[in-house]
Amino acid sequence: MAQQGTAAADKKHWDSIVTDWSADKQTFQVPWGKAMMWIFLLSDTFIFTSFLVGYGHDRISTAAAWPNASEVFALTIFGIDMPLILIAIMTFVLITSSGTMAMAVNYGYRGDRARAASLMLITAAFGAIFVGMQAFEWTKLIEEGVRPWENPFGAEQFGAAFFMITGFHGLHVSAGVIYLFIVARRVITGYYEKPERKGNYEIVEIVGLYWHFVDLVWVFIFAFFYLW
Amino acid sequence: MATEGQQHPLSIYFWIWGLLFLFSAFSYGTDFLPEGLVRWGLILLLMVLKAGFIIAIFMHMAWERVALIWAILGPPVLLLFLIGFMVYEGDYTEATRVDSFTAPPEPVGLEHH
Amino acid sequence: MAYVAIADRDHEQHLHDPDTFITKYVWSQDHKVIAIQYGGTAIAMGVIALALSLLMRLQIGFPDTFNITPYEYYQYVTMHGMIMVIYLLTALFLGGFGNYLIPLMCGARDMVFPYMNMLSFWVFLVACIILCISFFVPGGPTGAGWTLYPPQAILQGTPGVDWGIVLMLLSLAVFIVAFTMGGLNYVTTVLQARCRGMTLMRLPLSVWGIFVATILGLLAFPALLVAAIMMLLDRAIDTSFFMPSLLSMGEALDTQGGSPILFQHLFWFFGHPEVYIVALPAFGLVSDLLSTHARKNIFGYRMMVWAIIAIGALSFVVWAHHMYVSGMNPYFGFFFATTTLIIAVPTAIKVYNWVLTLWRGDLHFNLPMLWATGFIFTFVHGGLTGLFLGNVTVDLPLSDTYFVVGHFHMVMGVSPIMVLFGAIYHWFPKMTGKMPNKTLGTIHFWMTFLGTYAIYLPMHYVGILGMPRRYYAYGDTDFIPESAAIANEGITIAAIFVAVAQVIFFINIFYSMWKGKDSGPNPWRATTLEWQTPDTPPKHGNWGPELPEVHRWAYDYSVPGDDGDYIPQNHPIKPGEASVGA
Amino acid sequence: MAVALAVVLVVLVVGSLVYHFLSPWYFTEIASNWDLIDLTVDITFWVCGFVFVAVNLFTAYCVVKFRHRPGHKAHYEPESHKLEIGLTIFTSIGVAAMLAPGLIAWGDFVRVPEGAMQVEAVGKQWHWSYRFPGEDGQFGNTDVRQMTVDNPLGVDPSDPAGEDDIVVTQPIVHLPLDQDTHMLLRSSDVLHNFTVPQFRVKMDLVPGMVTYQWFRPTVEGTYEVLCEELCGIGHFAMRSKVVVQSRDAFETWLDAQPTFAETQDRPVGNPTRGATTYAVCLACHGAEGQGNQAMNAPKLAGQEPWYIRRQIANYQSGRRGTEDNIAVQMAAMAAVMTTPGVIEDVIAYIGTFPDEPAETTIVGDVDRGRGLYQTCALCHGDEGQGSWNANAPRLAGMSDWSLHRQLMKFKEPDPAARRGGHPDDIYGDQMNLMAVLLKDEAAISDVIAYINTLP
Ligand code: HEA
Ligand code: HEA
Ligand code: CUA
Ligand SMILES: [Cu+2]
Repeated sequence: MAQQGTAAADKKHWDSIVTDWSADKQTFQVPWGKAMMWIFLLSDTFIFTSFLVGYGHDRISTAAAWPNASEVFALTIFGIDMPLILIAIMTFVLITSSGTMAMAVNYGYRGDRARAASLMLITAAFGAIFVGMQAFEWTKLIEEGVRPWENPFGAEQFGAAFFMITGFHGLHVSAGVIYLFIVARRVITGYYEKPERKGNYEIVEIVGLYWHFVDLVWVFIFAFFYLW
Repeated sequence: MATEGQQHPLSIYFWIWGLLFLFSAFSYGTDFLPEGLVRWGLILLLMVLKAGFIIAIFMHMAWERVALIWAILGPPVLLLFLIGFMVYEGDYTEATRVDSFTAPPEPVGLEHH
Repeated sequence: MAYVAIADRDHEQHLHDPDTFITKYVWSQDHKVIAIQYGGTAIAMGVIALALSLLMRLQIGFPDTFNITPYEYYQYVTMHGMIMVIYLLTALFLGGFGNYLIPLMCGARDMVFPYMNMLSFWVFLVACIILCISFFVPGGPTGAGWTLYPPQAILQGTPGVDWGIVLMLLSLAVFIVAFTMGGLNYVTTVLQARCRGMTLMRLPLSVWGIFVATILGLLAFPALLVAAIMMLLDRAIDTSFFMPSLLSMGEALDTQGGSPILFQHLFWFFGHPEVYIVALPAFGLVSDLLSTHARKNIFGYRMMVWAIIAIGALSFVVWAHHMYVSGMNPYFGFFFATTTLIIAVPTAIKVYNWVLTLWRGDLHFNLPMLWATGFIFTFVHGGLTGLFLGNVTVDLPLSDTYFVVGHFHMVMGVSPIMVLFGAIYHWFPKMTGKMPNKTLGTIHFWMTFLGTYAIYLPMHYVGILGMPRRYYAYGDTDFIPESAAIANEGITIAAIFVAVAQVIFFINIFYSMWKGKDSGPNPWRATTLEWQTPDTPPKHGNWGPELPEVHRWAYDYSVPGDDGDYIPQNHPIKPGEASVGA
Repeated sequence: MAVALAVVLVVLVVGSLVYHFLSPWYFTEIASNWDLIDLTVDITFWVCGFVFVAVNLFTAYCVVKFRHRPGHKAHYEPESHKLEIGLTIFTSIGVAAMLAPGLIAWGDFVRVPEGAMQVEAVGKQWHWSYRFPGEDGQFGNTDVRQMTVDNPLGVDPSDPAGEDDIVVTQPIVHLPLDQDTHMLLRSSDVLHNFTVPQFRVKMDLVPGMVTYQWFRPTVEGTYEVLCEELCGIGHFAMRSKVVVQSRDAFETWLDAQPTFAETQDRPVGNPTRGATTYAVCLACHGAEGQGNQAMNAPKLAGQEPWYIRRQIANYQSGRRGTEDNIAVQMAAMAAVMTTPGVIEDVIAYIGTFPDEPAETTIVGDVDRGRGLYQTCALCHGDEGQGSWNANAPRLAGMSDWSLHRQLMKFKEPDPAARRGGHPDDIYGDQMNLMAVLLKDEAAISDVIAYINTLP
């Protein structure tokens, strides 16, 4: 029947939407875990958007002055005032970790266990650095008197939204670091080489999806929290 | 079938990596622009570009089948409604506040930096 | 290089059959056991909520003789509403029926991630326990209304501000985690683990309803989660997300600049899809009940599927119809009234198709059929009153009155409940191998159907009179005639009557489980896959050595030229056969 | 079974129609310009009613006609595009027929007509107040942080526009007949909702913003205002009144109301002068306001000044004073306090009395009382100390026998003999609603026994 032809259909061709959705057995030609991760990320997108919408609405509706992020998050390095510099560095760290993650996926599929695992560990390390810098940022803000419940620079929601959103993002990063560790360990120890797993390294891609998503969210936080 | 999956030349990751660096540098740069449409336009443009590259290349969306792409990218459109309405709602709320309420106290800590 | 579907490598699947009692019935990873655990817990919660509704009703019906305080009244209203919507209906439809039916109807051996599926139930149980604990903490459960609107929900003057509200929010957050674990499973299973020949357009509508409802859940619960987190922070560490400068009991609070309306938007961005989360599975299940017992294909299957999808998508852009009089930007009313009434069109199509399924059918009034027909009646009634409220101007006089209470009970407090009872009677033979007792079931039906109409119809009129909802007592109002008190007493008596009828249901279930007639594998002579399992009740892995293969759509009843009046989905197409499902 | 079901369906449809047309239960008479809303409701009823009848009668028909009979086989027809498209179009027309008038009316509702008179309704747990913009036609800014017992509406004293604002702290507002009224809504604590069922429109009050509704009252009369957004346990008892009257009568009423500036310099009472006037009260209430059960006179010492002020006003205006003999007596006494400033003087004098807790005379089950008092505490305070914000007097340490008598009076079924039975005594009415939860005299004693344990 028609369904047998699906694989043949050109995947970039628009008709493939129809063939895929009208296929039997499965709709997406991807492993279960990957399909599930995508759907989860979709759900997570709604979470982060709701956070950002909440923050944005509060920011627009409050009549109090909103602090200028580029001043609040400035650092003085070698005597020069550098607005947002730490955030810029954090952004670069996270992007770099995304790059190493992408390579880990690649080596995973090639069956290069050592490289895949070490790249994952590097990714995790970058992630940890990111969280560390975030912690520094928090400490600095707290020292300056910003709290979730008060803010000497203006609108109260500034501190609250900042701690909540970066905190939730930071939790995602931390969870990702742990997730990376677990999978990297399994890659090294040959867990996926067992007969019933058949040397299948799609798990690395799945971790990767999650990790890139965390990076993705940061892009939006950067734009809407720091640059606005 | 063990090694089947997303495999692309490594160079493409380096390219994207570089691009993302560049875009991030640019978006960092927008911070030095004056408030206004240009700045907002650039912030959003760069944001979308960065997000697009991460999704398309790092997350391999560009190589997925169209069915999956639309299944994932379609639903967030619903969020645009939420975002749009909440922006207007924010403006409306603020307008009533400015109209009728005494302005909130000035922040105390502005001597910072 | 396409990925090979599970159906084509069934031999690779290793199901570890559980060997101890614990792994078989307690920490079970079998979707059927999890379904029953989910269902049992949900029904138990439902019974609590039912009891609360009676206490409320006694207060409203007999305010002078019955003795609860407003404090308790608002707690009961809140817990009643929340439990019914989330912990009974959502959990029973998705966790219960979703779990039971999806793998069976799709031709899968189990959910794709059985371990996570199991966790989902246990986390759900934790959520239920947290909620129940709130009855016993100082101050008791929250009395903020199930909508939990701040600032009131977290300020003095509302019951349960100390612990109740915290536990409520916590329980919701935990529930969302549980739901997400289950929901990812349901969606992925439907999409990725169907058997050979099972295309999406051959799935029974039950699966479609549950599937789309689950997607709605995955996209809508996030807004509730975020709102809950923000409110927890407002409550626990005095942030001001939803809190402007205000006085509480005459004392100025330290909050400033937050927006109470924001919560309402987030809540209803979740809340409206939520009402369809409990409606769509009902739509799906009832379609299958009607078709099976009418011995006739569901009319307009493709339209039915598209209607489900359309309703699901539209449900995200109508949320502010709950907020017409909330003080939001009033210009939003135009947009939301229009989208809201547009939903009537796909819903209408569904209603027409159910009725047209009966038309020229061969109707067997078995137990499930009674409930399904009753559902059509109550749902049409409730849906139409929804159009009153959706039409923004009409909502002005009616919002926050008992008309709204009448509307949502008709559409949610009885219609899906009718489907649930019908579905339980329908699938009971598959779950237990025994037939439910028809006499008891019939009595149960008549009492519930007529009784609930007697509860909810008068509510609308009491509301039109102007009686506001969430009123502990009405006292004297110059525009509500005293005769309204009679209506209220009548409603209360009817509610007690219906509650008593539920006892019959439980007796029936336990009695039939123990002494019911053997049902055989397919007592209703149904076409869908779950009735074609080698064992009844199906064993772990569902299908024995071979996964089934599907050759036709789910509704080949009374096919012309065929001797019987149904052809199961796994029967090959005979040469020259006229099935559309081919 | 099939026949029974069909019959029941028909009976339910017919019964619903009969119920709709014959039951006495429908909207209360409209008293505003919003006939368009009623019209939309009617159209909606007709469209939906038609669909309701048609769909269900057809179902009933199918149930009988196509019930199972031996040898009968269902018709096999998967779909019929023509039919489905036809029904879709039919439904869309029905929907459009309801929506069009609805949107037109809504367009009227969101746009307040030019020249509408502005009034502000202020809600708080569980009480209404009002404000008019005064001569300059402009409201002064407000600020909840400025709300105090002397400035209960939180008008910003530093805003000149606020000085001539007319402040109505009593929960009764008057409105002129046939005047477009732009009702601004403001809340100081939680969500509330301003509803007059006869006007058909309603809108929430949201703390931290100002919302609105508009209407034109078209029938003279007094209408009840209800709060229709859950605002805590007093929600059901949060009421107020709107009096619609001729413009002249309205102007007279409005002129009698104080401006904000006037409320801010209320004459400070002079205790020495008050002592002279108090000589009249002394006979019953005692030299130090300690109360006297034999004379049925409750303790005054330590009572909140605003509460004493309000009660004297109630007696003077006839809101109280007819419910029983004791009240008649007090009304007569209150009537003599007419010299301007004398009331403030007396109140100031009472404020100088030592505040010894009154002797306790009532016994009851303290534990049960504690449970009952939970509800009372939200207004009267955890310690029974009273609250200006909730307009609730102090209870602890006051004459318990008087509390007992008043609670009984609040529960009195006959409105003429009930405290709070007067239509304008809205605080009294609030207590009528709350007193419902003290089911019998034992409950009253119990709660008072608990109040007696409060410091
Ligand atoms: C299962 C749950 C469920 C369902 C399916 C619906 C369905 C609908 N609901 Fe309801 N609703 C609730 C549950 C549900 N609702 C709850 C719980 C609340 C209260 C929450 C709270 O405040 O506590 C609520 C409140 C509510 C409000 C807010 C009222 C207020 O607070 O002021 C509104 C307003 O628009 C509304 C509208 C609708 C509409 C238009 C539909 C439509 O989807 C209905 C569509 C169906 C039909 C129309 C019937 C079939 C159609 C035909 C037979 C065709 C013929 C029609 C024509 C030709 C016109 N609902
Ligand atoms: C599914 C949802 C659901 C259900 C079933 C019910 C059932 C009932 N509800 Fe209610 N109700 C709500 C959802 C529901 N309710 C919500 C969301 C609110 C709003 C809360 C708020 O304002 O915050 C509310 C509020 C509400 C009020 C308004 C209170 C007020 O505003 O002051 C009243 C008043 O009479 C009421 C009464 C009843 C009665 C008498 C019943 C029933 O007793 C009717 C008769 C019983 C049945 C129809 C059988 C039910 C059976 C079970 C529960 C057992 C489960 C088993 C299986 C399904 C297998 N409910
Ligand atoms: Cu104020 Cu309800
Ligand atoms: Cu809704």
